[in-house]
Amino acid sequence: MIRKFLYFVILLAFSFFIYAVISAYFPFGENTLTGVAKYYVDNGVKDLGGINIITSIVTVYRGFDTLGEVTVLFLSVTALAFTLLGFKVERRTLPNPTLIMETGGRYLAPLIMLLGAYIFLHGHLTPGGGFPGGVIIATAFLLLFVTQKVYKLRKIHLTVTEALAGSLYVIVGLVGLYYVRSFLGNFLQTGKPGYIVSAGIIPIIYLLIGFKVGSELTAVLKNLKEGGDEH
Amino acid sequence: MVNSILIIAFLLLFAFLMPLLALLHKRLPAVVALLLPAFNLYVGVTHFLKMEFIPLIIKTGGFRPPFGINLAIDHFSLFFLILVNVVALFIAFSYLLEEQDYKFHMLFLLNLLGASGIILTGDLFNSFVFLEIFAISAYALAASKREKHALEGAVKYLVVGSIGSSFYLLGVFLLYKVTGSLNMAFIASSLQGEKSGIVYLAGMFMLFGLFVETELFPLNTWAPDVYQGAYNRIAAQFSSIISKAAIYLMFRIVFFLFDDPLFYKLLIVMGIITFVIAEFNALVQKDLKRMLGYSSIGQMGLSVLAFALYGITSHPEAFFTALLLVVNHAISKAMIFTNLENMPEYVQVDTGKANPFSSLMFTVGALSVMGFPFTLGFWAKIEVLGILLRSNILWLFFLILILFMVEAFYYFRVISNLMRSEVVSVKLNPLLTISLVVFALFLLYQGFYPVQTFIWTNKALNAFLNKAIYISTIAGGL
Amino acid sequence: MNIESLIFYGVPIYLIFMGVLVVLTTKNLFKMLLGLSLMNSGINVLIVALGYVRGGTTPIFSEYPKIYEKVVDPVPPALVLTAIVIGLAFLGLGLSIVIRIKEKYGTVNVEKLKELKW
Amino acid sequence: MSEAVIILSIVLAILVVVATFVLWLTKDLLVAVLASAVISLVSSIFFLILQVPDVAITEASIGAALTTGFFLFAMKYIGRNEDD
Amino acid sequence: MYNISLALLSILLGALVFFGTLSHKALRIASLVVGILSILAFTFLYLKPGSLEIVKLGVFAMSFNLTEVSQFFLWIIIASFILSLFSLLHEERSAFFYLYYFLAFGFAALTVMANDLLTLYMNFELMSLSVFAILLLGVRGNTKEIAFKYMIYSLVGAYFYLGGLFLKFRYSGNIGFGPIVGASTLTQIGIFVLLALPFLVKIATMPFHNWAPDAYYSASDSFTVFFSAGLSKVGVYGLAILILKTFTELFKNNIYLPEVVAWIGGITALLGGIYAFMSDDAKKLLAYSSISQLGYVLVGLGLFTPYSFSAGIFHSVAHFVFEGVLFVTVAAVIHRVGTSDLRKMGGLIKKMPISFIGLLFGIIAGSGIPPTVGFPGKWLLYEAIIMKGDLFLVSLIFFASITAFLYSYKLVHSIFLGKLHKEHRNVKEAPLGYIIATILFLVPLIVFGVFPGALFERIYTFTKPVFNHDAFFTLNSLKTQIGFAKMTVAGITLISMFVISFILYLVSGKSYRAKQEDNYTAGEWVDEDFASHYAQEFYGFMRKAFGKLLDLSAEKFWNGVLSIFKAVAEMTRRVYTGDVRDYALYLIFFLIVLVFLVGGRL
Repeated sequence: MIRKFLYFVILLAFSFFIYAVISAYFPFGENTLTGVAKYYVDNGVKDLGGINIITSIVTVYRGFDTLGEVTVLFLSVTALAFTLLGFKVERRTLPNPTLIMETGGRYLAPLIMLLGAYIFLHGHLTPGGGFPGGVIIATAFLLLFVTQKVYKLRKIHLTVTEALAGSLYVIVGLVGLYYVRSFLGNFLQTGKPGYIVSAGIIPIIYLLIGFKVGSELTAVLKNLKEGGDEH
Repeated sequence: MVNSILIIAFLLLFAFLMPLLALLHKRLPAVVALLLPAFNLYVGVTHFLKMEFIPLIIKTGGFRPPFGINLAIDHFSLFFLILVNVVALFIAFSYLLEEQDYKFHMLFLLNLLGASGIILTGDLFNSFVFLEIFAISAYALAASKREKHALEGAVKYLVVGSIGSSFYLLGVFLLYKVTGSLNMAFIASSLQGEKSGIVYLAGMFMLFGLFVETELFPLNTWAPDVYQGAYNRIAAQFSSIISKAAIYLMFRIVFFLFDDPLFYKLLIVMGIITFVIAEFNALVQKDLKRMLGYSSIGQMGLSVLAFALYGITSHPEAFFTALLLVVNHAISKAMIFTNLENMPEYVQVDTGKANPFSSLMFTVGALSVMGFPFTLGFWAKIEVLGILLRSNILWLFFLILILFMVEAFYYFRVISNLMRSEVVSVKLNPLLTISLVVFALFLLYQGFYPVQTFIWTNKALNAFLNKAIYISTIAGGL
Repeated sequence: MNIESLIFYGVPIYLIFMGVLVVLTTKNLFKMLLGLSLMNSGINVLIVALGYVRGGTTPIFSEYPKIYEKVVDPVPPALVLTAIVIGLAFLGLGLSIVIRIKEKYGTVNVEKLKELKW
Repeated sequence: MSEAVIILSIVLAILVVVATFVLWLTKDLLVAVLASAVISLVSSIFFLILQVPDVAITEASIGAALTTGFFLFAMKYIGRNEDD
Repeated sequence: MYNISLALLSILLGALVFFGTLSHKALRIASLVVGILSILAFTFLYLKPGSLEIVKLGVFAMSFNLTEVSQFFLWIIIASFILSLFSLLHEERSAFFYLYYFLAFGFAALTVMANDLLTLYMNFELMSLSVFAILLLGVRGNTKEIAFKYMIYSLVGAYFYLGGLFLKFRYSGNIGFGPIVGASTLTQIGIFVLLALPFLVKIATMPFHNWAPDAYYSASDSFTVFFSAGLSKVGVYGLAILILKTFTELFKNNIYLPEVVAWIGGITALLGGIYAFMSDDAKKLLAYSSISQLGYVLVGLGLFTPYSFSAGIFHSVAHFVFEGVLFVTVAAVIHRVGTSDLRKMGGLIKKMPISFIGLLFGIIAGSGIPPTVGFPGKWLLYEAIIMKGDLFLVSLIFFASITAFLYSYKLVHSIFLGKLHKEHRNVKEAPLGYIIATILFLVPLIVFGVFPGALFERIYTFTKPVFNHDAFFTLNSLKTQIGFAKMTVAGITLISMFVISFILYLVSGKSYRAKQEDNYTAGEWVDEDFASHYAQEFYGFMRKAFGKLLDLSAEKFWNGVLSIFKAVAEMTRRVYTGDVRDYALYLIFFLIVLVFLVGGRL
């Protein structure tokens, strides 16, 4: 207990020190956009036609990062499935879901999926984008997992979906490499800003990301729920 | 020349496609895991031979740096790319026949992707992403044996590594706040001259993250456990790919961004402490793999020490020494660790059974690590001692000398036990045998006539030292 | 110091070090992962807070070509998106490893996880 | 920022502090998980206050919902009590 | 044709013998004979001195040069190698043994030919490695431990040598054998100590000697011939070359260093002798005797007067000759008897007369009696020390030579004289190879004993440039300021004394010729199995006298050093407590340290 308290005091002091340093160097709120940020804000829409600058940055300017980020998610899904390989679980002992839960879940899930699809389709116009959309789709499956008494989901479907989505993402990048000599470059018309069909490849990428993230996270939930698949 | 972004693109593509390939045929993932390093190697070597002195910029997203992320390729990064991919090819080839789930090969590829990405990228946050990729895949690979010790080592690595990488991210972002850019060259150009304190803080955060991966004391506490617990091939991967990519990033960041005596002094102290403690711990180990793990840690410390000596004394030989040590250690340790596959009945340091061939291979690798004459390690050792003496630190010179004796002591204890241990005939893995022989011949040949190694290392060295050209090529546009 | 910076800088930093504190003081690996995720979210909030511009709006130009003159820095959100997902990925892997440890060792108490030492 | 936002954020900050203490000191892992969910929810509100709705949505969906789901599923195998 | 292709040749021959051994016994012998002949042919036809040879390693050029000194020692090494091969014909070892054997020879030759310090180091290391491999294939004792001990001793020596090499490079700018100019005397002494260490280890100077008895004991009997007679000369060569070329000025001007080195040699000679006659195993006894004789050599080299230096070199040749013959004969005896334990031998004089003759001459030479090769070196050494006026050292050496008498007597008596053990009734004379080797060794033993000038003029060629002294010898006599010795006269006198006493023995009254089996103790019969052999408690009384002295052993000291290292390691490894929270704690504290390193700049 003394040790806990000692650590607490030390860390608090240290964090206060860090806080003092940071707030001394970067006073809150007083920063003017310089460097790349300024460029993005000024020319972002001109370049890509997506009115959501953050989305443009995520998908095109720093699209390489996003690819890596998708990879990380994919990697963790793989790693989780691999680590849980041959892990047996006893049948879950939770009480059976009531009728209300079951029915509600069954009818709620498609709506949630729809919401997810909406979010990642409008990623270049409104806040959100591929990741939240995919996650929301995954939460729909989470709902199904929790509420349905027997809910079977074929592993192969998830696998194929995520594999196709991921490889299509890379292929889109390669097409960009072929057409505009730059990996993940925007090879489409930027279109008229503010419309659903605009902003070049951003919607495509977000679509793929949405599918990929959704299927991956669903796979994670499936693994966590039903244990690893046996080898 | 092939556009070298294809390295990363193909790695990703096939990693994504791996489940479908596995559906097609059970063996296909292993073959792909063999082909991709070969492709990377081809690209790397062709670039290394054909490329001019000016670094190559490959922009992604269709925007020139700093607005888009760019890969910056010079001889230095290609040097490490080739090194890493040679070892990866070696491992993949040796274990081609091994029965593994396709996910394992996927993790292997993604780990290689992370390493290659760290080596190729010219963007700081991108380097963080790749660092995470290869760190997370490394956690998974460390746990891939799914037995007690493997999981324990993996979870220790996981906790320690995640703390480290979080602070690395914080450091990167502080640098962004200071310089308004995430591109290495731009940050470097705007950090030249007098630096404000927050830059030092950011540097400390980033180094804190990197020390975990480069296995420097006291942040290397996870390393021996991982080395002991994991598969042999994973141990080889840790000592020859993961730590090498991390040390590349550390060299580049410290030399490019924070070229400051403070960091070099810090690195010198860390290197010495790491080397001393690792060698001493290896002296009293009972478990062979743990002993080898400590020896790897020691070698990392030694190369970091050599690099930092360059920062202090600005003798190019010092950094040359560091590169030479890295190469020698990567190849010989990959040999030793994968060779353990052939002597499964030899787990303790001083008892066990082995077959003559693997004893011989172990001996060759160990001699090269020790720096015995007519092995590649000999030249590295000579360079180390020479640079220590040239920088007028006599006590350090003799300390390192004595630690070399300690190293020789524990390695020769193992060797003499191996040679006299009772002979068992294990069924040798033929591919592993071939690649072991190849590496052994390489070490001996380069020990006898090290010109090629020296030339290539020198090329990498020149590319590294002329950071002015690098910066002006990338950041000159603005 | 003003209250805003105390909240939007102080709370994240506090979160970071509380996460570290949880890692330092708990015996339970599961809770350690909780602490690490705490740390991650702290760092994310801190990064976004560092990019905030007082009075700035979000960089979504709904009525283009009108460009707002004061918008918050769009780069930190982009980075933080990545960081969040990475944290999630890390968490999934960590949980799976912890589950396997529970299976093999029968416990997630780190004091019993000391078979590899010295 | 306007006064109301500041008041709100002060309240949220206090909530975060309380939640962290709960997370730190409780022996019941379920409570700890819920506390961390609360924290990520609060941080997503912070994101909203800081004018980055994208991150806010992501954090809300990932941090609050999905991560909690992960933890709860994992807790099925690990058990609620911290001390075993 | 290059001299260094001798090494290549030896490697090829090693491979040849390797495959010969793998295939058939006859082929093994044939290939060994081929090896002997081809090395002899190479030596006599192609070896030509004074030709600088470069082997380019790309970044470093190994340079070899066969100077007079190198040639002198190369001849010793080749001779001992070939003579040891003769006895090796009768030993059946694993194929690798022969490979390593030839490799050791080749690298020893390269070491001797090396023309700069780094080349010498590289070949020296490889020589040690091949000897290590040979010792791993030893025949007695815990070969693992013994080989490991040998390797560690030589490696520690070699690493310090490397340090010395770099220091020399730093002060003199080159790694040749040239002198170091402009360094303070203390620095030079330090560098000398570092550089000389591996050679001191090789010639098993106290306190670096305790690998030697075990190694000699455990190694194959024929190899020990080469090991003692040949490979130890590499150490002598190294010391000689260092003293002659690099540290001449130091030894000339400094008054203490020569004394110290000489005293170390003297103490080694004395203690080695004492340990020798205390040990009950033939090969350990010979090992200690070899150590003690090399002690004389060190005295000679260290004292650094023209006479002493020539005496040292000469005595190293003598060491080659008589240790060679001793080891060969003992190897023959062990080959026949099957044990190396002196207490289990005895009375073999009738069974193996030629070996007896060989061993007899060996010990005569070893105790430095004219007209054998052992005499001139020792005589000149005494002269040199007396002229230097260091009487304590003289007395030390004197006692050492007394111990030489003692262990020689123990050796010959317990093997050949006394009662014959009944399991040795039908022991035959040693096989042909041993006989040939013995006889071949006996030739130089007498010839150089009678005509030492033949050797001294070779030695003179490389001592003269250093000391520029005038010749002090004729073909068969030595002459210093204070003494004159004519070998033939001395030899004839001694031989005549022998003859006279023999005649007296013949003419003096009747003598009963007892059979070897029937010995009396106090006028009673002893039954067969009662061991009346005197070697049971040979010199047992001495053990009381030297009890304390025998207790102090360098081994304990080195183990203490090692245990210090291990204690440190035990301390440092405690850092790695297997607890994750401790690891995280290290992280955070390290982070705090880092931030406070920045501290001032913030």
